[in-house]
Amino acid sequence: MPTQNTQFRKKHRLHERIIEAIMFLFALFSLLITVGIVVILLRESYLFFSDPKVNLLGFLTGKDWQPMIDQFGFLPLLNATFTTSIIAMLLGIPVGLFVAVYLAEYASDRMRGILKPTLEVLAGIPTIVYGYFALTFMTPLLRMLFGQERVEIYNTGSAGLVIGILVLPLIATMAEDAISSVPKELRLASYALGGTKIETTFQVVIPAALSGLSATFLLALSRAIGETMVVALAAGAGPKLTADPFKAAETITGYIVRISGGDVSYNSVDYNSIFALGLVLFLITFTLNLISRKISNVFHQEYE
Amino acid sequence: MNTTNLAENLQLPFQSESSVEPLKTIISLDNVNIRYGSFHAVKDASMEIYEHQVTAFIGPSGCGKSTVLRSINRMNDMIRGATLQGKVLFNGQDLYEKSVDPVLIRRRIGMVFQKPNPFPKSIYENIAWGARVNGYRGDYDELVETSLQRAALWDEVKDKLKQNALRLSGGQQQRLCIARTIAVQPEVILMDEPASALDPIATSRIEELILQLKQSYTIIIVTHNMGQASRVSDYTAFFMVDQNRTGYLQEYEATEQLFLNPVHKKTEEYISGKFG
Amino acid sequence: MNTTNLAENLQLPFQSESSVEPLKTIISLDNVNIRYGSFHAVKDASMEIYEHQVTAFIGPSGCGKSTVLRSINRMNDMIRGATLQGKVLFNGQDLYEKSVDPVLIRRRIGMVFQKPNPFPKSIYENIAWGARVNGYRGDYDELVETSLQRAALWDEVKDKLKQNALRLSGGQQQRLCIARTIAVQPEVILMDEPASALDPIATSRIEELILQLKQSYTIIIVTHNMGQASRVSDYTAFFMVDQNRTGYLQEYEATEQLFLNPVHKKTEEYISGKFG
Amino acid sequence: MQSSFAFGTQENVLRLMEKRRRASVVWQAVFLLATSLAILFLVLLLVSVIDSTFGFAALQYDVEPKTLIAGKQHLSEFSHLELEQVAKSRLSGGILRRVEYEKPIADRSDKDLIALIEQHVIKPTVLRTWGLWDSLVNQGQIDAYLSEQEGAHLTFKSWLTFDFLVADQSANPLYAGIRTALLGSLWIILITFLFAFPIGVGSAVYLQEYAPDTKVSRILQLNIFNLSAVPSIIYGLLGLAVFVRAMEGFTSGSFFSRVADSTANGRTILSGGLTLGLLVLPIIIINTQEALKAVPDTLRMSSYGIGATKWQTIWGQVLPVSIDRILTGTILALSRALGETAPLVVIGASTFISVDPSGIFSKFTTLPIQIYQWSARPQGAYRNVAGAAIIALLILLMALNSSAIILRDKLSKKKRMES
Amino acid sequence: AGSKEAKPQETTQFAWVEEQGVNGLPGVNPIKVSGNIITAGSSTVYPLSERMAERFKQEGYSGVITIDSIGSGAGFERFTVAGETDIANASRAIKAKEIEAAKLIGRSPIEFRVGTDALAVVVSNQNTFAKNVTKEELAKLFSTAKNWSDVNPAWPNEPIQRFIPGTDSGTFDYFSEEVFKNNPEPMLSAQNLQLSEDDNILVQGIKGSPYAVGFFGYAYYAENADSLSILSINSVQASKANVDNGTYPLARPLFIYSDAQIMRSKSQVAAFIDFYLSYVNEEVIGVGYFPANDEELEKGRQTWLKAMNGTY
Ligand SMILES: Nc1ncnc2c1ncn2[C@@H]1O[C@H](COP(=O)(O)OP(=O)(O)OP(=O)(O)O)[C@@H](O)[C@H]1O
Ligand SMILES: Nc1ncnc2c1ncn2[C@@H]1O[C@H](COP(=O)(O)OP(=O)(O)OP(=O)(O)O)[C@@H](O)[C@H]1O
Ligand SMILES: [Mg+2]
Ligand SMILES: [Mg+2]
Ligand SMILES: O=P([O-])([O-])[O-]
Repeated sequence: MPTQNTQFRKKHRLHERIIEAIMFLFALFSLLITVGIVVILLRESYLFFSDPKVNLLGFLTGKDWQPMIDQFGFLPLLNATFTTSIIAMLLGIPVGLFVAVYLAEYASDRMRGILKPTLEVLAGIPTIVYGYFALTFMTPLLRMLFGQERVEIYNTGSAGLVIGILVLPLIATMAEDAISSVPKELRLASYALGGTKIETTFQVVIPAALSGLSATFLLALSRAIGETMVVALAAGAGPKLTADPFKAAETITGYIVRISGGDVSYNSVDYNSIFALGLVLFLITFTLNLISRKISNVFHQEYE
Repeated sequence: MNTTNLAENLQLPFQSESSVEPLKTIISLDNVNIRYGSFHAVKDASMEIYEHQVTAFIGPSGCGKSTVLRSINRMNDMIRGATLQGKVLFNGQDLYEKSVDPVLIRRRIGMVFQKPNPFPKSIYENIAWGARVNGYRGDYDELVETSLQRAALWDEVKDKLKQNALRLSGGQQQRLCIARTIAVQPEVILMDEPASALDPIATSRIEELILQLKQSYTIIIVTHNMGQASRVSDYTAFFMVDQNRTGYLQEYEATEQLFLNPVHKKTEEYISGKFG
Repeated sequence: MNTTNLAENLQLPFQSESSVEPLKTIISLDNVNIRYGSFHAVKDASMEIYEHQVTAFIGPSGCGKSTVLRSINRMNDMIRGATLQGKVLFNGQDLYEKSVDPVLIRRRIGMVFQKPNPFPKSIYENIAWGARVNGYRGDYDELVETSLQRAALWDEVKDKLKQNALRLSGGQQQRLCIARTIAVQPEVILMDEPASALDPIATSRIEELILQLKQSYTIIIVTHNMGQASRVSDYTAFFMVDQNRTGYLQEYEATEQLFLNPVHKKTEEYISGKFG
Repeated sequence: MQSSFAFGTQENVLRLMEKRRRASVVWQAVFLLATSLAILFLVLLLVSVIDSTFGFAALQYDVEPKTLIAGKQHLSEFSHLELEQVAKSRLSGGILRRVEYEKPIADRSDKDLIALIEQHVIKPTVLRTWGLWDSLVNQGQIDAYLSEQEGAHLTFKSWLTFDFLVADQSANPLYAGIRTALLGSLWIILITFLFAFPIGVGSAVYLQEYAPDTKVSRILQLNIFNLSAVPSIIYGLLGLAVFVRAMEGFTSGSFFSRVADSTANGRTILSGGLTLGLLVLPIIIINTQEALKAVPDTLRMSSYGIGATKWQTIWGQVLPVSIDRILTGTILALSRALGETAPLVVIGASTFISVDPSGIFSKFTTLPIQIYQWSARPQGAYRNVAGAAIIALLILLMALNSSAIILRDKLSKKKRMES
Repeated sequence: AGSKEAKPQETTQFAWVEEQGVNGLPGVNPIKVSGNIITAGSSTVYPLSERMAERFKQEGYSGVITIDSIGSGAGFERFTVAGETDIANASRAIKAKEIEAAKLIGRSPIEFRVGTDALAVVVSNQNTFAKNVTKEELAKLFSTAKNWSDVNPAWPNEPIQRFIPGTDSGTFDYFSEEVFKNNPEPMLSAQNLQLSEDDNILVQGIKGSPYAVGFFGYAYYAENADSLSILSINSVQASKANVDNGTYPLARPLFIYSDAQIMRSKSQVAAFIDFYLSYVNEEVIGVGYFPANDEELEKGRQTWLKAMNGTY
């Protein structure tokens, strides 16, 4: 039959091809965003570093940041960023992890049905509200506890703690996810050997979820490092190299938002400096995200 | 119908029933009803499990075999909404009495699952862990060795005890799980389709192992494979479901008896592959 | 060994083989090898499928039954990493030729899956949708009615065609899926364990239906249930796995022949429940 | 066989068990505590906002009402004629002209006139405010303050009122409202949605349904995960450089000659919406991918099985089934955009605008920006105003989120029906 | 700028012009004014401009007016470089190089004096020791001194915490000019320094500690007089009298800037400035500043008239 060879002949279906091509372009667009970010940050940073008064070594090692008077050492900003983030992690990780354990292992369905939306509410509150909270609640609280003399009105501690609260729902939900995706069989095996619930949780489940958990923690850290409004309102508005969490110090994001809130002159060294700092911020968070992603991929492969 | 012929043709190599000595009951179920929430999963199960025997649970999917099995070491406690009425006695002690701590029961009545589920730790730790949380006071190296030997795994892993258990093959993992169970010195071992995820060779090694272990332990095994039930078990319980999807114990006999001379038509139909 | 006895005892009601007229080959596999990425799932399968016959694929889990089945209507195209070497001919046409449009093939070679999976739409739409995307120009009401009638579902649903198909029972859903397949007027229907998720009554209705449908269609069915294979099929293909977990076609015969006089020891062991 | 004492005597076993049980109880308490702490934070957060939204305020009047008409204490006691008379004689020239122009005083209602006289004649100003807690508990402190302050009037005020929602911004905290900011937020969200939804869903469909498992698609996927975790302020920098500056002609509307005057700039709703669009795009993609992943493969298979093409399958089967989830995910992403502050500060949202935005080339302010600005004002009463704005924002977010939750519930109900 | 020949009567062509004006300026009927007005600049001037804008609206103006509080420097930037605003608010006079920049985009900034600010140097009201500073002490206080006692031995040996307006602000410029001879360096290298364009950040910071000090526009002090104390400078209090008679050392002018061509092509801008100049003295006290002297105001009115008839 001669028709036989034509009966399954491919149809062209041009419109399907066009649709697919458009969708592909859309997907490619996200790559364009990253390229855009990188190009813009690099270009403006290049302008910053090509300013004769700026040099890379000084930028990386200088202990003073005051571009108006040619001080371009970003260590104070970096230091404050890490101070707030570490404080945030000190609060967020244990509390978030315990909440996650409670949700995954202990809470009844009904309890979880109440708690998870509550956490979602907490996660959905705009960060400006947290900033306001840091200023009007956390700082006065710290000053009450540790003394007005000891605690400055703007301080990295208050901002850090509030960022800790802010990332808590993120940690709790993601950690719960990691804990819940540890196969039920492992728990059963532990119980079947006469392990108690707590022994099972700490010695079997959490070790098994460790890579998923560390991915969560890294992501939370990256979120804390990038957090802006809380530090803008509560951490302080002057670069300062200090390890004291009760002192004011400005973070990278705080500086960027302060300078751009004041509106900067294009092509001034101030304007370019925020892009250079943006680049630093991007590199830090991007690296953290990449590592976190890698780890969590491994984690999911383990249990799929 | 010619029963010997059936046996011959199905090539069912029955365990010789050790009916010389009188059998001692180690576990008995007395009118056990199990529910998941409002769903009645198993109704009115009553049976005696004999010491140092292998008892097989067979029946179509969903008939409650696993559910009954789990009720014996109170593993159903871990399932939300699972409740039990009736009595489960272990050496005469009601396991569902208020004062009984399920954690202590589970050490005495171990369990092996369908999918091999070693902990993502070293082989050594897999064995030692259960003993440690239960406060084992002996020599751990010795414990690991003897347990692995009893599970017929020692020779294969003795040089890589520090290696992650997940890198073993499926059959080895399952034997490791058996070794891990043995390490806490249980009296009874419950096995829920322990070989159904394994290839034929690994399966036959597990079957051999079961026959060895029965000298020291009482074993209850759930299986889908009729041949396996006939090869390893002394007693077989056949479960069925009614139209409400509630499981019940249809027939419980010495294995040979049940396979060759089933009392109920359902049993016969199930054995001959009519459904399930 | 006495073969008639085995047949009798297993109560396998074989289909009378219609070997009066010479059989016409509709599909033929020629040295088919299928891989998922680098994993070799099926090796060197060659076989002929005959028109208006029911062919059963049996074999232990993971031996590649579904994989081979899917290769016949190029359903494996939808699985990432799946590749095929060899030839699959349908009415003499190589289905894997470059110029061939798999979409057109699938209309001619329909498929029914293990879990009933109606579209989450009305019963009517379930049937009409496939015809519509294929550009059917006839009367849709009529099409829906005849398709449902052929799938022996019409009487049960004729008053609720607008109702969501998901509200049907499992067995009804599966028949709806068959009706939906029929509606695009295929020549071959592939069924992958179409009754394994159903209760015994629904199962037997599906089996009856298969026997009816074979008058108009060629049917290939994957099944785990030996009894089912013997009840509905004219030909049976037995697949096995080797130690690399690669599946291969062990034996392919007229059903009666394969069950009563298996050539290979593996076939015999499998049929008698030794493994799997 | 190991010694029967391997696990100690019965007594030892029980003693150990007691210890293990205690550890369980202690840890369980710790978990519960941590959870309560998390909830406590939420409660504190809400309480601290509510505290500033309600409470006493000490007001001072430019003109005491009792001096307007002899013998009458309050405006509410004035007759219509008296109100008219006071309005005509006391309102300043310019305001009187505007009022008469809009609607003659003679035609105005009492309520209207009272409001006019209050705002423009009596001219209350806030001396000091107290939070709800102080108002309820520290009555003494308030009394002490009042006794010091000549001519202060104490009123209990809810800073969140209907008027607050519909009033423009004002230099007087008593009359400040969020109308402009609210509209700005809604406009921005609209642009964000129109921009990010089609691109986001399209990308997700490509990645989930079309993309072969190649290096390119893996990079695309990884890139999207990374983008979703890039700090929002970086998007602000991107928006500033791209939309506000590089594409100024486009985003200001001058390219389309939509804005006649030469002073147009790129700090428009369009720029803000696009910036936030970029920000939420990866979130929408990921959420949509999750939704598509949740569609069982059997649905696709059965569609292909009857000869449907890929696009027919996606459009006819996959998208209809997953649309609720996609919308839910999108709404959640949009509510994230609604709360963003930093990127909009960076691209330069305006501070004082008192006229409704009229289109995508308008300058704008949004609720979070407004809150930020108000909390940065020196007058204490703006703290209360900011509190009220926060509550309004939270209610808006809650409305969005609960619509997402309702969608999700509808979906899970449908799911339950399916199984 | 405007090379077009413009007749004096031209202003009367605007729909909004009224018969009776104030002090020689045409009267404004805001009801008849519409269209956008875009302003940006000083945070010091912001409250005043905001008040004027609000009154303009209350009297019937129906267009869109935006006022961005971003600091004088940034305000000039938007006005002279980007050319995106109609009016720049400033708490300092425009600099020569800013005028240069404006020329490049075809603008020539014209100045209107709108009021006077007494820049306030403030401490928390918990601060019991500091009441007065000399200008020399002021220089130390905001630069090299580490502790209060370094400035004045009678003061406690406690570290100084400084809260000052950001470098883009006119206030910063004015202060560094007035106290540090235009050299910002010593101020910016001081310890415990917090800089913000947000005056409330400063107010809150100074409130927070007895050892904090800062400066900003008088209005921000006035709003927080109950928790802040203002220091007298060289023993002169910041008061209306001392500002008027020119004895308060840190009194400084407040301005708005525009361009003649803009005023003519966007009549609403001209109307707003007219309105501003006509009524600013009725509002300025309420906002917390002091009226400019009559001479300066009159100069502004003349400038307005010249700008409108093209003779500026
Ligand atoms: N955790 C659970 N929650 C609710 N119902 C359950 C649960 N586990 C099992 N069931 C139900 O109880 C019934 C018995 O289940 P069970 O797992 O005991 O059957 P089974 O005989 O072991 O089946 P299979 O051979 O498939 O393992 C089934 O209907 C099942 O759906
Ligand atoms: N999508 C896939 N990707 C990778 N490997 C697959 C995929 N589908 C099946 N396989 C593997 O291919 C082999 C054959 O699978 P297939 O599903 O064809 O077996 P089967 O005989 O149908 O088994 P069952 O009876 O369990 O359905 C198995 O080893 C399976 O793990
Ligand atoms: Mg089971
Ligand atoms: Mg299969
Ligand atoms: O905001 P300034 O008034 O200081 O420029």
